[in-house]
Amino acid sequence: MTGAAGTRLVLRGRGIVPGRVAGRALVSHETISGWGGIEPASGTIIERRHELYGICFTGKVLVFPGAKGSSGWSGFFQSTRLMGTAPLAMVFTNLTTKAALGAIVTRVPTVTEFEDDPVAKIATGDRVEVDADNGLVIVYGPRPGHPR
Amino acid sequence: MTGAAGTRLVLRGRGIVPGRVAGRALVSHETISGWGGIEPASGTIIERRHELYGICFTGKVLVFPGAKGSSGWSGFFQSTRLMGTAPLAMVFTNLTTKAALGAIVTRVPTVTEFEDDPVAKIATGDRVEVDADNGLVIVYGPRPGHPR
Amino acid sequence: MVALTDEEKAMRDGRDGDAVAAAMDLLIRYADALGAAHLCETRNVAGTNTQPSPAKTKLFEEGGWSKAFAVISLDCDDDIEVPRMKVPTCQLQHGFGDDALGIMPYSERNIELQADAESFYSSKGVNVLATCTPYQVGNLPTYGEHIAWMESSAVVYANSVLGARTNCEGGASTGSASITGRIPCWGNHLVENRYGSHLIESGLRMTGFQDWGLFGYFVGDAVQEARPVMVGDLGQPDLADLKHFGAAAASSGGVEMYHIPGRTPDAPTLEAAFGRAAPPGPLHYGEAERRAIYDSLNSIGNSEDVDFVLIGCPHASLEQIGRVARALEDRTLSAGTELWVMTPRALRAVSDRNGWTATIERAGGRVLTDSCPAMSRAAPTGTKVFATDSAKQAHYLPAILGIEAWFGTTEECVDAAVTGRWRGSLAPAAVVR
Amino acid sequence: MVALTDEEKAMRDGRDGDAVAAAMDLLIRYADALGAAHLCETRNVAGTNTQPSPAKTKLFEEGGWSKAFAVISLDCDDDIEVPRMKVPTCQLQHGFGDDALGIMPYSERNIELQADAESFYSSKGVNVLATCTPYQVGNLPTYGEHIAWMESSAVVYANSVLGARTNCEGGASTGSASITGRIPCWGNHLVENRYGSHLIESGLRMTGFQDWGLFGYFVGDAVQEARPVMVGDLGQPDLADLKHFGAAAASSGGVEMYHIPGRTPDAPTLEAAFGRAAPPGPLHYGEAERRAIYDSLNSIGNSEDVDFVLIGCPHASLEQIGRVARALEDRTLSAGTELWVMTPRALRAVSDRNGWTATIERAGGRVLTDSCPAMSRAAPTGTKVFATDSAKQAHYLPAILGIEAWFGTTEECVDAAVTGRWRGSLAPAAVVR
Ligand code: F3S
Ligand code: F3S
Repeated sequence: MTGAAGTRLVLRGRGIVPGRVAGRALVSHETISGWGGIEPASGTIIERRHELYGICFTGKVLVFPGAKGSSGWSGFFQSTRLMGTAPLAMVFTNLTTKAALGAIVTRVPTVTEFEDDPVAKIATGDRVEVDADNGLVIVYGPRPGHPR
Repeated sequence: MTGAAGTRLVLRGRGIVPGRVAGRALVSHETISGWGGIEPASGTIIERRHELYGICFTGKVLVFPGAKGSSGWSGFFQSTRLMGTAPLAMVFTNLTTKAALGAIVTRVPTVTEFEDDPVAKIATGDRVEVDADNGLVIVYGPRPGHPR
Repeated sequence: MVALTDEEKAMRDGRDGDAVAAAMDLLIRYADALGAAHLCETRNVAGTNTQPSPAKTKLFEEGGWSKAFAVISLDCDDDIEVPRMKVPTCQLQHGFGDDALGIMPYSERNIELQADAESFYSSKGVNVLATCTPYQVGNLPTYGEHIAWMESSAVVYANSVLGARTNCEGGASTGSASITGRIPCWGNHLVENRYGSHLIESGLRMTGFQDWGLFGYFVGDAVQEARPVMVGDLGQPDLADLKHFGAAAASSGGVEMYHIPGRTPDAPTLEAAFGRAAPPGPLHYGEAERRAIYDSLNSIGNSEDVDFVLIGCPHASLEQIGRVARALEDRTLSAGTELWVMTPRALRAVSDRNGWTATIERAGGRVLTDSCPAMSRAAPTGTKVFATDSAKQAHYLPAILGIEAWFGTTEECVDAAVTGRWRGSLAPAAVVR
Repeated sequence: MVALTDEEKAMRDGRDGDAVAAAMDLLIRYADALGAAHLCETRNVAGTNTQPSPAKTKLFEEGGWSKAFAVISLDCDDDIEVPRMKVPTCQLQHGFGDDALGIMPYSERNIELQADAESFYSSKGVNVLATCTPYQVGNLPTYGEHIAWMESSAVVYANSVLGARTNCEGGASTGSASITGRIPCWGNHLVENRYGSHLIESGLRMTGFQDWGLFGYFVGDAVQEARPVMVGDLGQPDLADLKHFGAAAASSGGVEMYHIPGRTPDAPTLEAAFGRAAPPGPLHYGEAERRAIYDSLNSIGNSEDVDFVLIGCPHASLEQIGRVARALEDRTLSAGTELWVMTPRALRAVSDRNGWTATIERAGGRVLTDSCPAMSRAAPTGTKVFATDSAKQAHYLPAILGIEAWFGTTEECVDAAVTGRWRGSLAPAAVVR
């Protein structure tokens, strides 16, 4: 699959929640809070000064530097799963207990500990495949062959 | 005065509560407790296994290695002053906060920090003069000239 | 792959029942995600199971509290029976309780649900402390003790001030720890991960509680999740100062561990704080930095008409309640202003005994327990502008409730409650020459 | 002669009134007696002013609580007005309160007098914690903080487990500290006096609470007032273990400071515990020593008919109360036997909430506060034989009340309360090979 037409980039990391999915990326350059940061009922970012304020992550491959803020992080993302508003997958830079546990209880394919920083390499709207079984994220770009 | 007839021994230490008195020694080879150790109303030692169990120290020069047990030590000895059952003076080996504060609030001449251990040098019944102004304890023995 | 002891394998394989097996399964997945080599034993777990949430309510309605525990606290979809807690486990802050009834727009249904959850968890042996500051009410881990705690402000206090060892855990990891006595031995549990990473040099002496909050907020912003080491002629902090400092640093950044050489137990000296590494080049904290943090915390306030004053985030110490009571003696709050002091219920009992609660209530204020406005998303009806002496609450509450905020000293906050007006200003810094 | 700052001279010379001047005078006399070079500043004082005693009653009758404070807390015979506490000051355990009325031979007049004293001191800003364990209820000094505390079991905990710095203070020194914020900087306040003096090598692993008590009692007996350093594969102590260990060591000896390398904050390693000095030759603690301590603590018991069981010396932790409640579930005390759990009132509020108080009361036991039988010299009427899980209470109560004592585990004590019979025996030691 890594050789398919339109392949732009393969990011190598470590899968921490298994599974393979493909979808559109939503990239945050800022860390994300759980409590005070997202609203599970709607799956949106609610931190007022956040670059993604008001944006919904449901069904997206959420790409972000890491988790910040309260220890409720995992609980808030778990709630998105229970409310049906979870992201499709998680791809993040910094591994912490909050993010690791959050990914596990959100039960979505998750890759972290990359050689290259995914936040710098992926853009919102990119089509990406998250192959957490093999610790890979394959970035196809916004449309096949489109230069970035 | 140190040259008076019958002088047996001059112990040099440091006076920590000023004053000069003379009287009979009551020597404890064991440390003394305040709470659970003495009864202020009667000025007696009440610790059951203590060598001075049941003995009254009121009006005696109390010679002992130091204070032990609860932080109520100073309060219990202060009570002996208030109840009129205090010792006449205190002479002790080991300086601790309990014993120092206890001596101060008992308001009796007190000497400590000796070159020689007073507990080894003084016997119960010895006539002693406590000169806390000069940090001296003069031991005259049970009666002038009596060999020990 | 995490290495398991025979005991841990037996738990995983179902010797102690389905719930324990599910808990071990979660802990193994979590340990593997982290890359932990093994699990630590713990006898001290602090989590939150009881606070109402829409997801929890849904699960409860489906299958009772057992279902809610299975899914939320064990990440398990099976019907399991919840066993008694295996190790001492306490409940942290949750939603408002009875004392909130009728005084704020907070759902009575939530209060009932929470009381019901509390009975359930009590019957399983959970110690309901209902506070973000378990260390103030008898849950005092010892130096070097491995614990599994949630609540970022408590985690940073436990690691840094008490020298206990915990990561910032979550609902499923504390739930699993409570019935197994295990947690991944990773991160802050390992000495080599506890050394400082950043050096902060303060040119200012902290003159009190507010200064410690400003400094903490600066530090968290500067180092994010890293481990700062603070040096300078800072003065002697007390419990409330460090509680406030750590909560601020955990809010503006994600600090879980810091050192103040000579003031925190893991670092008697600057050298000890950095282990074998040389201290990095310092970041400076001076008058300009202090002013900038103050201005940023006060940038959300516009109107000087204060409706609501909040003291006690993290939950107020006894000294803090006493200070508020003293400041309110023979005074009356402005008609349009509420003042709440949040504290653990155990300390409220002391406040009652000391007459502080009566003094505060006589003035028109309240001493409330179990939760806080940010946690329960509830302030007095109609609040538009609030004032607080807590950098953490000033950070979160405007975002959560969409209201304006003022940050000041405890006395300025009390003054705002009495006059209805914000008249705070930043006192000059104590510059060390 | 102690060197004073200008501020201290002004206090001594009467700038802040007669009481403060008297307090400075006492502190100067005390510092000079000790040979202290200067005074330390403190913001944390824990003393006891309120407990009734014949001397205090006499003074109160002469001149009210002001007189009692002047004489007992300042060593001053003048008529002074008692000012508000200058620094945070808490009240430690005192005599029994209301909850003792009618259930033991304890004078109602004492209860009234104490309540009156409590109101007086509250009005002066004293924080009435009414416990020997202030660290369990929110008075948590920070590492390296200079404090002025009474109560030997609290002093040893503060120094050793929390890394705060205090000598074993008394009524007059804490009284004087409370209105000046000063205490002689001597003894445990100085780092060079905090290093270990004796090395104790344990060949046993501590298997629980009782083991820590036995070990503490051994250590205190062996080193008296010195500063022991304990090494070996001891296991991880928790709050209750170290509370119990320190109280025992402070009872059989007068230990105010100890180190357990890696488990207490002043000594990450054995070397750190001894500073620049080489560790001395070790004393050994093994099976024979443990057995001898157990036998000595049980040498006062003859009759196996137990009238009275006492848990919570030092005042019980929440975990301890929970353990007792669990052991009493669906059981009933023997008709002739009383069981009391002593705990701070603040923790009793938590115990109530957790349902533990109800469980204990349903079985016929009581959860009491403020004091203890040894402190108030009162046990249930007619008590001849008592049992306890506390080495400290087993040490003191027989001497104070002239009764027989059994020392065992918490569960053995609960069993004695249920059966009315002592059936305890020492479990095998966990020998480290
Ligand atoms: S739970 Fe506590 S730490 Fe602050 S945000 Fe609420 S008071
Ligand atoms: S006051 Fe406390 S330490 Fe023991 S002797 Fe009484 S319970």
